[in-house]
Amino acid sequence: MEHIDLYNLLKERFGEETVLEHVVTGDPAKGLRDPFILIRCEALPDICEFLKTDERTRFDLLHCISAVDRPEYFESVYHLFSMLLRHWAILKVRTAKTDPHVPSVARIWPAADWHEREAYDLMGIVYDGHPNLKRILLPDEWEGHPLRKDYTFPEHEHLREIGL
Amino acid sequence: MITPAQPKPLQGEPLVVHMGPQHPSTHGVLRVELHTDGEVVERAIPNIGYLHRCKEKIGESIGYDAYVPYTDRMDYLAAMNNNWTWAMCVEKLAEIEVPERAEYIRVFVGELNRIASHLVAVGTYGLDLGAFTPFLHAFREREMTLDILEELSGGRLCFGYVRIGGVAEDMTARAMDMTRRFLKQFRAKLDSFNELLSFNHIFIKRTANIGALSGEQAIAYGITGPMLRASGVDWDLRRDEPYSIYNRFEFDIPVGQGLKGQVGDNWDRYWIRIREMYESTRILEQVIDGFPEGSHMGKVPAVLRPPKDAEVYVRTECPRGELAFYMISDGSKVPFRLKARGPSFCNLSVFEELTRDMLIADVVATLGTFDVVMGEVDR
Amino acid sequence: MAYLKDLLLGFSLFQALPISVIYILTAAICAVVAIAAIAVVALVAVWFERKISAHMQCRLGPMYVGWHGVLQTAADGVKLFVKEDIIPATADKLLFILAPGIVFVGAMLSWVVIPLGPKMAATDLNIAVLYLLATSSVVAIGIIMAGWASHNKWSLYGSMRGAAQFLSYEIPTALFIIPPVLLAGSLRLGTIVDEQAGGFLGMGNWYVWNPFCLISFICYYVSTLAETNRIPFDLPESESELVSGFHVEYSGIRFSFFFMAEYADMFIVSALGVLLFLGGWHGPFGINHAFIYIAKVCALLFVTIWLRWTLPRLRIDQLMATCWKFLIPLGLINILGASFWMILTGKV
Amino acid sequence: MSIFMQEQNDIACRVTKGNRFADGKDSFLVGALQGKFEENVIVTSVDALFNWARLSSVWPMTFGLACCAIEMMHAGACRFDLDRFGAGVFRGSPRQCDLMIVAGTVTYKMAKRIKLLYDQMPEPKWVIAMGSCAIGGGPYYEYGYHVVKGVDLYIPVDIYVPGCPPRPETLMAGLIELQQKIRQDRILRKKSAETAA
Repeated sequence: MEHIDLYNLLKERFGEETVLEHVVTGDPAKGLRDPFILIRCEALPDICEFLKTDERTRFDLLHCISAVDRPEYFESVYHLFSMLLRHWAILKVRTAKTDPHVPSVARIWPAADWHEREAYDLMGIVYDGHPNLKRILLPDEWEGHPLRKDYTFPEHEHLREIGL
Repeated sequence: MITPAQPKPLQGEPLVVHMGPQHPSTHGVLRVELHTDGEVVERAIPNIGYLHRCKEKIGESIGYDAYVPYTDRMDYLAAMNNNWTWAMCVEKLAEIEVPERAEYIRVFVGELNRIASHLVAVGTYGLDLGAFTPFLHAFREREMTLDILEELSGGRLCFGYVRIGGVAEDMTARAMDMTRRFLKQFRAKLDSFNELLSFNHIFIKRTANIGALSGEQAIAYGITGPMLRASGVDWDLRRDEPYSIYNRFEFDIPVGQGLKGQVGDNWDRYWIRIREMYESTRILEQVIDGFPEGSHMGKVPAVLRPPKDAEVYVRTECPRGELAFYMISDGSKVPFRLKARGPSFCNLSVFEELTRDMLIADVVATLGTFDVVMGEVDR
Repeated sequence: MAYLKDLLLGFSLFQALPISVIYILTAAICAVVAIAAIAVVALVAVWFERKISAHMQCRLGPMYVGWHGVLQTAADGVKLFVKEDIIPATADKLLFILAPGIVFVGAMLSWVVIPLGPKMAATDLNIAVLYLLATSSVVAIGIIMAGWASHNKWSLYGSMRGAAQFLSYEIPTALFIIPPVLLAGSLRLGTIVDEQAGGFLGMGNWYVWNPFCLISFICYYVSTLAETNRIPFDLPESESELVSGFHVEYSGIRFSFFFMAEYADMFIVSALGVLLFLGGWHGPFGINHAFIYIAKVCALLFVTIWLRWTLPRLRIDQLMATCWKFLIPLGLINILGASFWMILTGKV
Repeated sequence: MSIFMQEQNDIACRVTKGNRFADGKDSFLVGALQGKFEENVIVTSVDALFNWARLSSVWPMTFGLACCAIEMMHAGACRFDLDRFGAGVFRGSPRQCDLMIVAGTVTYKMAKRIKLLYDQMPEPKWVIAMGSCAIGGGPYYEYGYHVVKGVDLYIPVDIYVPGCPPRPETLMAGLIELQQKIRQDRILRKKSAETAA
């Protein structure tokens, strides 16, 4: 299924206020870059459940979850792939800069478990409903979320003080 | 009123043992928390992050071409493949054409590095099970592959050879000769390796029917690469989504068949890697027979400035699975966001599920078949 | 020992001394010889092992410490001797200190009856085989003590595995020793060896040619691999699982005791195998000399090393199953078979 | 027995000193005699013997951190074979090691563990910092927020082996340098600056 068809399918199923837009990044004329579907944050688990189970989509493989720090908001990007039908879906949700929350999809794809923990660790997005949301790469004593654009690198002395 | 303390019902509690970060068989600095009841491990929880080297932050801080050496050090056993993925990603983002000869060289070094990487995987797997000699025999062969790669790139482990737009140096006749000589004897060496380890009776007893991973489970956990194929899922990007020039070559995709036990058990996962090495030699033979003339480097602008708000997600088949880079550009000299999806990271996430109620020795044996590289897990 | 006593009494100087002093003197000499022998065996065996394994792996092994590294083990020994030895704060100090000693003593005890050549045993005990079976369990006690006292989880696993493994494999070892004892009709090692003299080419009477003893020999050898803690049965140590197993907390000289005891044990079980099955010092064409005996022991040691560097390790349940489900029933049947053989050949 | 008992035992509390032979104890044998003697022919011969033994039998720890660990494995494998120098006995337990090869990037999460491992090793012990990451953060110096800028911020280092990653030959050169360093150790002899010619 082409990506735009997928967008139309989702829009039909969930309505325009949930499935917000279909964006082709970069120069659309070249058609080389990846498109994505922007959806509302709250509807994410429902849409993912649908994408996984529906006969036409069958996205059984969650390839990657990435968190992006935009100037105005945080993004959580989901790269889905279907092993059976061999097509892609790229979903994006946006959440506020202060106190960012995104519903977890770890219940739908177990693969999301570690990806969400990593995004929480490095970007500080809280995934609601995640079974075990704690730091995965950095030590528990670490302060801040390094992949944010406003992150200042800690001093060695300071890290020694907090027990590292 | 003081109530007398009720005697607790007699019960045991699990003995928590930490395997790692310094442990002979955790393949780097992985820590596994073993909740054991005697020899039986009730839960084995992997703890990662001991080699978190801030790769994504660095990627967002320095230029596109300056990042090539950092991709080397991500999966340091398959540096060529990582370079290649990075180069493909930037080429797609900035629309750079790669000459045909460079593509051939890329396939050449990629497959050679796959052999080198799998040799470490199978060699150290023998070590995990207590067989020391196969490890050294595998390293002997690996030295030969490294010689060829060194002849091309000058490095032994982290090459930085595949650059954006092509490769750093042209193919040499000497490297071709070395490869021919290597291929001539490699299969025989691999056969003798099989006699020494793969078909050893004790080895089969130790690995068959242990840690069987079903295809559905593998897909649900986002597992890719040899581990996925061992579970019986016939999926390889080189054939199913051919990138570069893989569609010009003839090769088979080995899939786990459960030759010695269940499909997707430890022996299968080990055996897939051996068979992939045979297939890689087939590709290499075809590559060195069909080398075209031409340039090894395409036209690359001196300063790369990809278009604003362009996003790409590029994945390739690395020895450990699908490595993917997700990149967003904002029109400047550095990427706005870089996310690396390490295959080992995703593969390792199934470890806890797979090793439930296993013996300690089997936990070690199962971890060995995952073939994790911590540089890629922690990034 | 009796031989040595007579030797000493041959000198007029010693005849003046009371006989009890002579006994103590001979015992002391024997003990020194035994310790020296263990040290020499360990030195040579470790060097052998490192060189053999290196050549199996397309390497050279130690090269720069002495000619082809012959002094390598000596350097290792001196280094361990002058290294700090740590007793962990949480360890059971008494047991921690005692354990290597017990392991070492266990290995040394066996040297009382193991001859180094014809008439070269410290004492020619008439129940030598029984004595060896008894003393070899002492090592197991030491290993359990070491693992427990270290207060380390890995060493605890190692010692638990060690306890299970050693106790289990005592039984098949004993069972497979019985057929040659039956054939010889004696528990004295000297008698068992002398019974094997002569025959075709001077080797025909070796017990290993007897079908039941052949089974015995092979299974005895397998069991002793487990008793001496060698791959494929090195579970108490298993480097890749338990780091170093029961001696994970031992450093310096105490660690070297474990090391030496392991190699001394290896030598003892090989020597016992040679004595019981391969005709001891009886070589081909009626030559009997200590060198023939040592050469046979070295050949068995070589096989042990060869296996060590070739095979992967078994798992604990497979190890136990091999013992209880295979070796012990086979051992019992084998004794029965050997007894019938003796009746049929008219030896009873 | 008393010498046995008064050994340093609480490894976790032991503080690492830069100048380790100043107050770090050796074995129970050497510890009592260490640095007590004027130079004479017997003492120097004994020192020479001990130094020879130590430099001929440097047992490294099985301890790989990152990329350099692969080159370390290569150094122990067929072509390069550290075992020729007597340094091929890779021990898993820190208690039985003489040499810690810090092969790879040290992160803050790992640094505490490295310190602990170092403290668990018995005296005399040596450290080789292998690769530019272990020497000073290497390519992660500027943006690596989680990378320690050199392992010598945590433990004393004897030999620095540069490279990213160093080739096995380089590691072997580092080992030979270490052997030269061990050769000059003064064990029973007094450690005065004047006598160190």
